[in-house]
Amino acid sequence: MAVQPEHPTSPQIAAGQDLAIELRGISKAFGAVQANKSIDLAVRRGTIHGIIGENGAGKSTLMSILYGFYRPDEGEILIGGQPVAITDSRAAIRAGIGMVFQHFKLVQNFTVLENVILGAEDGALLRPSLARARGELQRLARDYEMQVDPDEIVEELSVGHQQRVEILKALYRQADILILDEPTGVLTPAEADHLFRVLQGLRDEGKTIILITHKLREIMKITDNVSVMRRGEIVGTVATADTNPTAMAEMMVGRKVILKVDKAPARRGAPVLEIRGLRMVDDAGVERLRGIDLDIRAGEILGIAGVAGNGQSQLLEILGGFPEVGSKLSGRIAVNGHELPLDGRGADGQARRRAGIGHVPEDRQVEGLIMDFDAWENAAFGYHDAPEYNRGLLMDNAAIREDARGKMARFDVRPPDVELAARNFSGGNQQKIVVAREIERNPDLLLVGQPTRGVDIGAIEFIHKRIVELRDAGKAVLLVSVELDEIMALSDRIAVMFDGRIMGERLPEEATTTALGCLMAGMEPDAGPVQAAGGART
Amino acid sequence: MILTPLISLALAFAISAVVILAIGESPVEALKVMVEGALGSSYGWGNTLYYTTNYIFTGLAVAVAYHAGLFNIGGEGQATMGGLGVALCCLFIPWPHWTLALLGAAVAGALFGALWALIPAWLQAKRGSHIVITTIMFNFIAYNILTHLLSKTLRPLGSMDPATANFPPATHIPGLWQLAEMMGFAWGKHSLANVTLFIALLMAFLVWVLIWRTRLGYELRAFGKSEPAARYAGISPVRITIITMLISGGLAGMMAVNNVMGMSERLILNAVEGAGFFGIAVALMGRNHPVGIVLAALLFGFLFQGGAELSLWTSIPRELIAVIQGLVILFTGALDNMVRLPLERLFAARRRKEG
Amino acid sequence: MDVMTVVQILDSTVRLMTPLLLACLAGLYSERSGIFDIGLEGKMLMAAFSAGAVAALTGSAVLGLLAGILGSLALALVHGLASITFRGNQLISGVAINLFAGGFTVLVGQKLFGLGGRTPPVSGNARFSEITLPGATAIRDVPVIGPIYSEIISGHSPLVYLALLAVPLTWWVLYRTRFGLRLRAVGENPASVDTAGISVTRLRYSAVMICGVLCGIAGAYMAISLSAGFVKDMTAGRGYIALAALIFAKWRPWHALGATFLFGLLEAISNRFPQLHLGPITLSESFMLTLPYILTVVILAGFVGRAIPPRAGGEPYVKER
Amino acid sequence: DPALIFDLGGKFDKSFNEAAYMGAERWKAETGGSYKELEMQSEAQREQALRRLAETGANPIVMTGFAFAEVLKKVGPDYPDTKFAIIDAEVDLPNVQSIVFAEPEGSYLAGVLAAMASKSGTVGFIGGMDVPLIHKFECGYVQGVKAQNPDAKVIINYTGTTPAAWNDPVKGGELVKAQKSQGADVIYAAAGGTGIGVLQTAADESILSIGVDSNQNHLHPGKVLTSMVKRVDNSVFDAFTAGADLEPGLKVMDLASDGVALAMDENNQPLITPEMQAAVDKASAAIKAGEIKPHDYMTDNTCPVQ
Ligand SMILES: Nc1ncnc2c1ncn2[C@@H]1O[C@H](COP(=O)(O)OP(=O)(O)OP(=O)(O)O)[C@@H](O)[C@H]1O
Ligand SMILES: Nc1ncnc2c1ncn2[C@@H]1O[C@H](COP(=O)(O)OP(=O)(O)OP(=O)(O)O)[C@@H](O)[C@H]1O
Ligand SMILES: [Mg+2]
Ligand SMILES: [Mg+2]
Repeated sequence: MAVQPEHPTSPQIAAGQDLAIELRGISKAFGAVQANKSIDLAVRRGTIHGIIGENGAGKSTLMSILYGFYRPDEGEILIGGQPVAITDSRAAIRAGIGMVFQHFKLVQNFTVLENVILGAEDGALLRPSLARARGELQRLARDYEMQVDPDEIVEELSVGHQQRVEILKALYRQADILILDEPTGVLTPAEADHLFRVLQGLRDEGKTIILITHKLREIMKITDNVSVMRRGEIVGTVATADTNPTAMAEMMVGRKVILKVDKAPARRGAPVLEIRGLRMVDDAGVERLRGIDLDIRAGEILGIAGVAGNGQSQLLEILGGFPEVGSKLSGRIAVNGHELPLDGRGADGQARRRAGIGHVPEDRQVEGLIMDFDAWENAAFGYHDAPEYNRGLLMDNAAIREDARGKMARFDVRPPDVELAARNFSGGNQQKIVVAREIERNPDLLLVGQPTRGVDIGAIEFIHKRIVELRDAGKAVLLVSVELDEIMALSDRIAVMFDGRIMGERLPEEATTTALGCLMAGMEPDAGPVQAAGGART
Repeated sequence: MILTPLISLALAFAISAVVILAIGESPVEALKVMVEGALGSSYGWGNTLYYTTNYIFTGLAVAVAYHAGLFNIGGEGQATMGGLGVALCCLFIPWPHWTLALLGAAVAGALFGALWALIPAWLQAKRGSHIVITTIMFNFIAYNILTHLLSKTLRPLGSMDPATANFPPATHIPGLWQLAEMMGFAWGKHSLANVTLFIALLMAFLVWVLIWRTRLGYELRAFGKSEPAARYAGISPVRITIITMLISGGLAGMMAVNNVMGMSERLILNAVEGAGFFGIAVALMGRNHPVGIVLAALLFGFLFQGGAELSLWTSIPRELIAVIQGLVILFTGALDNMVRLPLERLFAARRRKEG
Repeated sequence: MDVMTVVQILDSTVRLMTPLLLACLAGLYSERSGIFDIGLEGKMLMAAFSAGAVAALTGSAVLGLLAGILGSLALALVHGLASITFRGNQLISGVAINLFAGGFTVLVGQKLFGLGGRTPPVSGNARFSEITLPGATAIRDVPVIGPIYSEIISGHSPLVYLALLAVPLTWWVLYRTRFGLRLRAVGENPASVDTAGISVTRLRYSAVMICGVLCGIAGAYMAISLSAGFVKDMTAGRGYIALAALIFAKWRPWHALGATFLFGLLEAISNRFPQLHLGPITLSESFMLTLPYILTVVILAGFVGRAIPPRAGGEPYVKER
Repeated sequence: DPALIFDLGGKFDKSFNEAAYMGAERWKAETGGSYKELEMQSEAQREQALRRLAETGANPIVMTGFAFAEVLKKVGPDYPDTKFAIIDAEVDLPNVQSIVFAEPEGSYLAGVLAAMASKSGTVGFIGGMDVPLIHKFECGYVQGVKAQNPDAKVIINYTGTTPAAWNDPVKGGELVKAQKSQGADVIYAAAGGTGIGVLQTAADESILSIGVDSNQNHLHPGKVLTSMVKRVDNSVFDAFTAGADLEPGLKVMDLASDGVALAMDENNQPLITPEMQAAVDKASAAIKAGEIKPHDYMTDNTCPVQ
């Protein structure tokens, strides 16, 4: 292995140097899960320090501990050389730490201003605090060019802007250590670049920044040092200059990985899915889909790229038969030439499955699985009224268990225990259960949402292979992912969605990240912005 | 884990003991009276089992709804309406034999109870109005309706009692003691428990089948755990909510067979007497599993019968029972983490030592 | 229907709505902080008893009021313990508290006074007497405003005015103070409050305590102001009506005033007109008595607009599974 | 020993059950004997209680309230050597004495008195839970009022339709205020615990009230016009004294047998003018003589006058 884990801090960052943060022997367990195992980490003042690692490696947990959100089981924290007891977030804030969480901590129905002052009010009365905050906010927005309307209700803001609010919150509290947990997952490449400029600006002011990300590209781009986590441990800290993506990927997973999927060219057949003028207006009256036209043929994978919140989820949910409650739909959907109803009993998930549509949903923990059900129960979820799972009035639990054992074996779910509750499988293995369930039904059309979110690289390889196999078996696949790399690697055709529209289609061989990035931001690569109205929402 | 409810229970009783002391009585004495009165004789058992039967029905009603993530506080009203159904069916249908009458009444009670649960269910499913409040309100409404009917319409002329006429003999179902006599041995003469107990146990079994062996049960549990997942799987929240509440209300309504047809043999005003509420505690203590519910129902049956004896033979006011029941619900229902978490930590520590 | 009738009905409405209003505001604080509370009924009952008992023993209404508040606070604390510290089921805790209070009050009352749970009738200083606002008698005979001021506005127990003042106060606290901001935040998204360095637990406890105090005043008002002593179960379901009013009011102070006024008015009318003759149809006595509950259901059915509870309501704040 | 069973209202309901309790206590005081008492907790217990007492050899067993009638019909025959007395209901068994009260007669007199005491010519009636028994009081009362003053107005309210109606002094008070605003200046309360609130508020509002069941004049001396007492205490006392040889059959407690009466004592003495007294005496004489027959609501669920 490139770097020896037994070295708590690698040569470049030795103690004694001007350290903003030093963590010593931090451990944290959630029930049976050892999320952090005696972690040592040192971060130099005025640097951007990257942290990478598979999902569930313990990155967020570690940072949440530093921010006082979780209490460590063991270990001590030094800020600027002084040990500080960070018992809660208040202590962390006082120590000059600010954090932008992976999942934002904003009060949805408060204004930006209210969110900013919450917890940092000047006195018992709001008015003066609000007044000061308003001015301060304008100043910060100007200095870091992060404009947001202080009186806008947060839930009305796009994810990108909500993130700005989180950053402004931290700056308003005069944080000089800023932690960002996977900030770019929800941003367009353009937005991400802007964020990085802001971060660099902050660093040049002498602030210290910790950046958690999955994207090696970003690490290489702006970090000074990078620490790699695996399974709750830091396996190494190196100066970014001295390393390269493949080395880091290796460090993350602990073995060589092929980042590229090798697949034969697509042999397209008859059209399987035809979508015409599909529109959707949600409960709040916002038009989420503004007339979608799509075709997918047998034997091809259509990838839909786009920043989260531009209608991809809605599209999948509608096709899967569970559009947002209270939403209004119009347009036409046909599978294998048979038109499908858009609402009513005939349009629910059961009917869709009968029509030959399988669906790996975007969020396995909320939709794809019942976390409290055992693996075997989950393995039949959605197909529970299929004849082979039932005997007369009763369910044939024996048959379901048997079937589940097979699936878990074939998809190498670990541990291969059908009696274990879904909650107790790791993210990747949870995902394998879902993928097994849907693929083994051998559907004509497979909907796949964020198939590898929360899945380690090993599992990614495996799941990608299965999807390609299905396509080679002459089935159609609709793939939605926010990971451009994944889209590029898997798709036979790429469509980019922005603000409820298909901005354009590209073939992977001719598509460039920048071109797609423009489309994702709502701009024709050559022409200017198509329309600014609306913007992405979550 | 079975230990948790037991310890919670112990705590509840400990505090009750303090209350008894506070009002200057002897807890030991009280406990002795309760145990002897409720379990000390076949007669005591006969009455304990009568109350147990009520609580099995209401406990199951709460549990079924609970599995679907619905909190049915309306057992009281549903059982009240069930009583109306049973009464009408016993009074106005000429039954040839009690067995048929029993079936008829069970159906009628279940039907009325189910219908009384239907509106709150529909409101919850369609308009998202909180089922807890609506069912509470429906308890009041049911009571008002019943009072009106009993004092204005159904009351036989010249009778003071806001109650229906006595049911015809053909609808009198045998008590357990009568069955015992038929089989030629004396047991709990004149005690209240009757054949409805068997229906209750049958229902417990059927509920178990429903929840863990049928498609409906599977969908209902899935919905209870996660609505988004249920919708993904093509399970209609509206449908499940309504069906579940119909079943829940039906079970509560069926209780009337025991207290109206089996015990008072006519419909009286406050026939339900809180069984609907105690069903909540029973379901909780029984961890929403039929077997647990039957056991918990037995406990509450003991509490009620024992409490009766208490007010029969001591000067302790009857309200003590309400206090004890309140405490039991509090500790087994709302404060159970207080017991469970430390226990879990303890066992976790154990395991670490071993492993 | 002449003016005096209207005046009398409104006058009675003010009295009848007061306990509802106090309880409703109590629930507002608790539920705005994310703690559902169907134990209002039990807390009011406990307060009514403690107030009645202490007032009877000490002969002081003020001490009675304090006792009422303490009694209610004790149960509020239990609810807090169950739903905040031990993350229990808030609904069940409420049910238990109501049941417990129902029995406990009678049990102790019987022990203390041997009157089957009733407290001896209180009078004089042991009771809040009605205060006449300045000038009430003077302008009594002025048409319209005369009766309105002297009958409806003036001549109520101080607790009535306290309750009415609680409305603007609550509004101010909720929307104009730091505490209010944090309270609303913790009911919507406790994590946001937590990561802002504020203790969710402390915030929610303070809300539950305020709820206890207000329920205490409500109970005391019933026992030693409206009537002269405690009678078992004297809250007679008002706690539940208050809860319904809270939902009707969409958890907003001024709306709460309106909602409880409506329910008070309804009861006042059914008192005044046991049967209501509306042209051809006659609303029977028992129907009039059932009306509040039916109305509640109709309101909840959202026919007057959907009510969205605080997002984190009813959910204990769990960081680590 | 004898035994006394109270109905669900509980022995301290300040009226009916409490009166029975008084009788038993008086018997205890005078004879030095001891007796067994118990309160019902639930409907299901009625039969249980009767049987348990009978088995422990209690005799006679006195029970208050019509609700026992059905159970007694069931239990009575099983214990032929035990004597039972039931108050407010008729049970035709060889070992049962049924004691019924002529509430209409007493209420009639109360009505007469109310009509005379009223200056406004409007009087009120406030019932507890809306059940037949209370209509019996109401109907007798209305008849008395009308007999005394044909164009008098009677305002009638019931507190509710659930048992809560027996324990809602707040609402009782509001009802008084409502009735007062309609001109009522004498109000007859037949409402258990709610009645406490009625009498209280009437006193606060300085109008007259009429108590019920037991003598409530002392609650607010000079403010309570009178109380329509049912001498439940007497019948319990008698039953206890008769002991094991309590004679079965129907025992009607009416004016003639002093079973019902208007309470006259030093507390309401200043309120009662001689002509009131005279009118009451006249009416009661007529009733005793059978010249006036106050209609009993129970016979046909209707009241002749409104
Ligand atoms: N609140 C919690 N309760 C229980 N387990 C948790 C909790 N938070 C995290 N975990 C578990 O702890 C481990 C580390 O989680 P963590 O979120 O730190 O990983 P991560 O590196 O941030 O992953 P990701 O890249 O998806 O953010 C995982 O197994 C996760 O399931
Ligand atoms: N939310 C959770 N609550 C409790 N335990 C959890 C939770 N999430 C994960 N775990 C436990 O933590 C272990 C590690 O989960 P985690 O999701 O971190 O795995 P992982 O490192 O992401 O592996 P994978 O790459 O397969 O996702 C799992 O085996 C599971 O038992
Ligand atoms: Mg993370
Ligand atoms: Mg994971």
